[in-house]
Amino acid sequence: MSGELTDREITYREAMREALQEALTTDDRVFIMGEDVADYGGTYAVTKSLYTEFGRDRVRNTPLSESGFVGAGIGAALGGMRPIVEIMTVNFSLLALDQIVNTAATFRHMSGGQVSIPVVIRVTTGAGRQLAAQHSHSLEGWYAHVPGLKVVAPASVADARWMLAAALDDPDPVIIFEHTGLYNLRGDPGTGPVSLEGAAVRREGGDVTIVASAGMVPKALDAADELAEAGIDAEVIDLRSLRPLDRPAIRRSVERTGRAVVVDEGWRSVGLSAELAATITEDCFYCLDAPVARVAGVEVPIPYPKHLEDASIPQVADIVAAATNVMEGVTVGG
Amino acid sequence: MSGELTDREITYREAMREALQEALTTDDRVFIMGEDVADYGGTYAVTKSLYTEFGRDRVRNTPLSESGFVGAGIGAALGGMRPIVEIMTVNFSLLALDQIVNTAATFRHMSGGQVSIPVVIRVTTGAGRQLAAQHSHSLEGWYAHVPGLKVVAPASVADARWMLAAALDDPDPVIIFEHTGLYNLRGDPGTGPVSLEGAAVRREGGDVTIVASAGMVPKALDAADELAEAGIDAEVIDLRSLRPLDRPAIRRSVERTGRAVVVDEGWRSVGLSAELAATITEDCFYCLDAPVARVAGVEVPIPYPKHLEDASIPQVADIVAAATNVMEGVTVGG
Amino acid sequence: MNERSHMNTDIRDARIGLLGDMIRIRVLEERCAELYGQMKIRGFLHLYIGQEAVAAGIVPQLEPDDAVVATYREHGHALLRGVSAASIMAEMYGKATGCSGGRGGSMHLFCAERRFYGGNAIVGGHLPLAAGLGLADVLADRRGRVTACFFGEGAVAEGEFHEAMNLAALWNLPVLFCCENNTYAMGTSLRSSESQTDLALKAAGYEMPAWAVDGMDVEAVRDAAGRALATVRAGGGPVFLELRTYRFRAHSMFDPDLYRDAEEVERMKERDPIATFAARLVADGVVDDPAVEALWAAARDETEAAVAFAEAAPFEPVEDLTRHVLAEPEDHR
Amino acid sequence: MNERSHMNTDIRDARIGLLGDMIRIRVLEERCAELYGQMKIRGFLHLYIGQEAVAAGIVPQLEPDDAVVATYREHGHALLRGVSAASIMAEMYGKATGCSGGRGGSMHLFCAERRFYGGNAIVGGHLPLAAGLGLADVLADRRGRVTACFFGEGAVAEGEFHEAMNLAALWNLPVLFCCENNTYAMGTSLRSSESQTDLALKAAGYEMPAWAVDGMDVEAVRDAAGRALATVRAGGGPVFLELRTYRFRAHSMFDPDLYRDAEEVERMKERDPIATFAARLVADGVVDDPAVEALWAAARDETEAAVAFAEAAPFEPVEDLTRHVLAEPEDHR
Ligand SMILES: Cc1ncc(C[n+]2csc(CCOP(=O)(O)OP(=O)(O)O)c2C)c(N)n1
Ligand SMILES: Cc1ncc(C[n+]2csc(CCOP(=O)(O)OP(=O)(O)O)c2C)c(N)n1
Ligand SMILES: [Mg+2]
Ligand SMILES: [Mg+2]
Repeated sequence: MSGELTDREITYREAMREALQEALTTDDRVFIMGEDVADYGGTYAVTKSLYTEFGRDRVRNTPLSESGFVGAGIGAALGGMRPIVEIMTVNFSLLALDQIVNTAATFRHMSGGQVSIPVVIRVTTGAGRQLAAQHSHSLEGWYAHVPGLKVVAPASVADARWMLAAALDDPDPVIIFEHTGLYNLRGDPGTGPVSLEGAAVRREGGDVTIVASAGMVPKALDAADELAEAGIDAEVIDLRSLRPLDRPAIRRSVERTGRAVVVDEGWRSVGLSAELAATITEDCFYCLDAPVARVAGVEVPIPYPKHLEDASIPQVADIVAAATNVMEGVTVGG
Repeated sequence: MSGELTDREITYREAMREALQEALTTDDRVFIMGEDVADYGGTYAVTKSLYTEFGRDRVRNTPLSESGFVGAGIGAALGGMRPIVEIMTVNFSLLALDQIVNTAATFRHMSGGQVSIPVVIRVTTGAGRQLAAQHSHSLEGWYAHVPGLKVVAPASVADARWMLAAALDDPDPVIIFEHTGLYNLRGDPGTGPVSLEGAAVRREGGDVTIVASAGMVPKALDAADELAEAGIDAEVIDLRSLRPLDRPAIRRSVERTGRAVVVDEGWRSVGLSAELAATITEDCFYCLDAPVARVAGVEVPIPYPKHLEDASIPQVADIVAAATNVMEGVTVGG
Repeated sequence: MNERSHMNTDIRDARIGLLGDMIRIRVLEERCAELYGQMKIRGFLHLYIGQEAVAAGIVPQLEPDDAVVATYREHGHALLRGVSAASIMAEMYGKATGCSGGRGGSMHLFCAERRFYGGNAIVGGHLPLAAGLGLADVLADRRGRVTACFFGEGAVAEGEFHEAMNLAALWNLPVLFCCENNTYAMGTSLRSSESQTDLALKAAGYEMPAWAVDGMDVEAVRDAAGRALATVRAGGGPVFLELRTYRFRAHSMFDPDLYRDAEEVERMKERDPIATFAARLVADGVVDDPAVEALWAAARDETEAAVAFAEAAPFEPVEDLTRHVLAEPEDHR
Repeated sequence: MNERSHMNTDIRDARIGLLGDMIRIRVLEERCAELYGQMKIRGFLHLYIGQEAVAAGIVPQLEPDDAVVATYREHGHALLRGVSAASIMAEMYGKATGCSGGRGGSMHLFCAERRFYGGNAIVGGHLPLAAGLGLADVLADRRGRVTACFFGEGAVAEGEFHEAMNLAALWNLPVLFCCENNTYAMGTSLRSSESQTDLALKAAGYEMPAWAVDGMDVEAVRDAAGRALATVRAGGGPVFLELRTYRFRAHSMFDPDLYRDAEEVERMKERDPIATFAARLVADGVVDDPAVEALWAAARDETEAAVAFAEAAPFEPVEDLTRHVLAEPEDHR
């Protein structure tokens, strides 16, 4: 997935920044655009000081105009550039959805295949920082609903380092979701390249398949460790791409284990976890020993206090409990 | 569901208009607001000439400012009114999503339960009129994802006539989806009232449960007729409410039939059909004789030509085929 | 021939060209209305009849490298941009040889070769796109290029107008904003949708130069656009043109047209951009009546050939439904 | 006492009140900063320090029936609106007795009783809401009511600003738009985000009266707001106030403050609204130093009591997580 190993250990944030730096260095058509990406360095410091190296034209601060600058990114892509547009927080991306859904995702189709929109849109997502009900959601599933988009969620340092290049190489609009809880994750970035699509098995196991993405991957791995202590051997799949989903990879695993837990930080109803559960059941119905268990965000706008925020998103214990139930064949209806 | 029968037969459009008229008549706090709801009469003529009866203050044309006037509707609800806001087409609702998701759906929660947003938002939805890729989608599933909202889709003349009153009576934001293909549907409006929640069995049957909503309900009923000719006795459930879903009603039916087909005009991945399939499987895993079949929109922005548009959304034949497959135990993976 | 008479001939020809262009649009669209009645064209159909002077005064002045971004009321702009009447008509028929392969229909005409980027049907949604096309030209240092963006006065109320205007002015982007003020957005008049109806004052809020032009006078449009384009091309940043025009037909074929007096429409029809300009050219001795009739005849020929082409054209096979959602392998760079 | 000295006493008291209000905000927020360092307050915390003259000059002039809609930088507005320091502090602690039951935190202070509707953290998102509150007052014929809407100059670039301004002006809604221009939106200066930095000119695009005011001078703010409120209350439609102010602290506790010179901040601190106004009152003989010190002491007492309250307050039980998503049965009308 991530080429050769290196002897480096860097953070997810640093990996993303290296990727941006490389893109700006190697391709004149690439530029970064978003709120406070320059002097401020980005809310999560991902673009920190890049403007000193590449100038303010290519590391371009925008006014607070999400629809305007995302639309301008789409237009610049149409005009032959390779824009990387940053949206600070997924909740703000709602302001730009018209541009993303009605324009970026439709132009190729409406034109009968004449035009491409090779824009890359980076969006931070997820809860865990006590930012409450207008800054903490996980709407990746919404984007994964839309034909004409590709949606990825790097959950490892290597993917943070290399998925951007794959996204820029893709002629269609790619949305990259970066979970704020991952920025300090440390790991070996590897030498790349990686492909934009395809799930990755992050831990092998024979008893139950845990399917996760973005901020849920580390939690799924922790859960697998706990499950191992209880004698349950869990396989952990990192989806990497949310649209398209790598159905064959999931099927291969579940066909072996006969049991599946799907984990998503987003709200449960009509969320990514629903698609995963439905897909797995369609693909593996006759080899499932228990219904697929969903572990998803509680259906509440994220509250501010830590104990309530923690309770509103999936935790390691929830994954462990779901996997244990699935092993025991207990139906876990919502 | 719809009280007593009457001897009247009216269209869905007329039923909706009567409901609006009644609301304006009986409650001073009610007003209608949207693009061209007055002189023009609404794109689909639902509000036709209401302004002559109630004046332009209460049947209020807005500028083209979806975010602005939906937000103003939310504010007016906060200020004690009962606004009915009309959004012409679901694709345009993307422009107002920030207001709906970040404000309307969160205010009660963020304030610790101090405030209510009793706004009603009417949105037309659906394909079938050759309006192509910026006017034809079915994003009901997106709205059904969001805690803090209620989402309904009247699919009968009686529900068109009476659900509005139930929505206005609800202290929380309610989104009413009206499928453009239903406006000319004729039927008995009944005497009302109806409840906002709860699914309805539109046809009883013992072999397979077909779950549908909005524009898919008439198609499901037609499919059931065809299936009956082939000796398959289908039950048809009209969801009515997409959020919350009436899980018990669906479970009761599937427990009897052991087989289910779910139908949704929206795109398949991470759509309403995924939630229905996942939910049914969770609730009825051990009594399902076959995996739940999903019949959903093809993953393509809706194309203009009739033959391609027809092929992109579920048709009667698709439902019949899915139900037949389910009866034969054929897995219908995507 | 001496230089002066050369020039005179050029000017004569150019004026006749303006008239001919308007007539071509008119004839094409009158035919579209008929074909809609015959259910050959479906969906929404928005006619430009009455507004032809705007497209005719601006589009032919654009260079091949320039870009055009328009609304759903774009048949005239596409035609004058060099998208063939045949491929436009085939598109409205939903045929595979249409300029968008039949996928878009009347509201979504595209032609990448002519840099004609829609046919956009979210009101205001294409303005940020125009800013982005301009930004690409600035970043790639393609000096002198312009993106012309057409939209109705109804779009001015949308947040996307505001955001795009500010971005274009702030970054000095080479965009010509052409606001076709035909007084109505569907059935809503500008007066009932804008607190400030002087659109040039709105542009001032972005420190963008703005001129209001009689959009029923093709030569006035041409002159204003010429000056504006020169400014934009020279790196002077965006310009906002308000073209004061009127649509003679209903908003779309669905519109019962209840919101305005028939009398108002009749009064405006006296200012028909084609009839008035034809009369001016006759008065100036540039053309005579038979010459004008010849323009109409040529346009009818063009349109009829387009209809024949569209009629004969094939539909895309239904098996191809899911094409053009994402790039096919050969589209990857 | 004769009438004149009555009046003098009232004016004196009012001036001292202005100073006291600013001091109350300052002390509360300095303490918040400390508590953030101690991890008692979490999430984003945006301090108002430096801008107190704006809230102090406007909020106390509002009537109980008026409404206030503010941003995430709203502690001062809430406090002066009568939301108790204790319930504000408890909210920042996330405690059940906070003014939003602990659910909102620093960015989402609410108090329905005081008609204080957030604490809104989508920049520009609350402007349409303010228009809607005004619309409700018009439709319900509640004359004389005003909705005061506070926002930063960064919001002006958002489409929602544009749409709300137009609606408010078009429908003559009783809304006072208070734009707190502190020069920066996070790290982006107005100059680098608006092509036209004179915000009053923007308001002209909506034909809305607009005045720019020295937002570091609490009496200037009070006077301008007084006039504006009178206009709005009298049915004169919305007014736009640009309050020119400055924030002394970083944007939030996460902000490394790299985008401006320390020197610029120091220069602006010389115009500290509290220090300058205290000096003016001393010079005018209205107060002496001990009297000023007493105001600080009272504010400290209020704040410390608030902290004690917040410390002692209970958290909501985790079992209640899904409350307040929809109305509970008793909330139904
Ligand atoms: C965002 C959005 N809102 C509403 C509509 C529906 N609609 C289509 S055209 C139109 C009127 C637009 O008027 P204007 O911008 O003046 O252009 P004109 O039709 O007059 O050329 C409306 C309201 C739409 N297509 N997009
Ligand atoms: C729609 C949206 N975009 C971006 C942000 C992130 N953000 C929070 S505050 C802020 C700056 C706002 O500046 P301004 O409006 O001037 O208010 P100030 O913070 O100066 O009081 C930004 C960009 C947001 N909260 N909402
Ligand atoms: Mg118009
Ligand atoms: Mg600011």
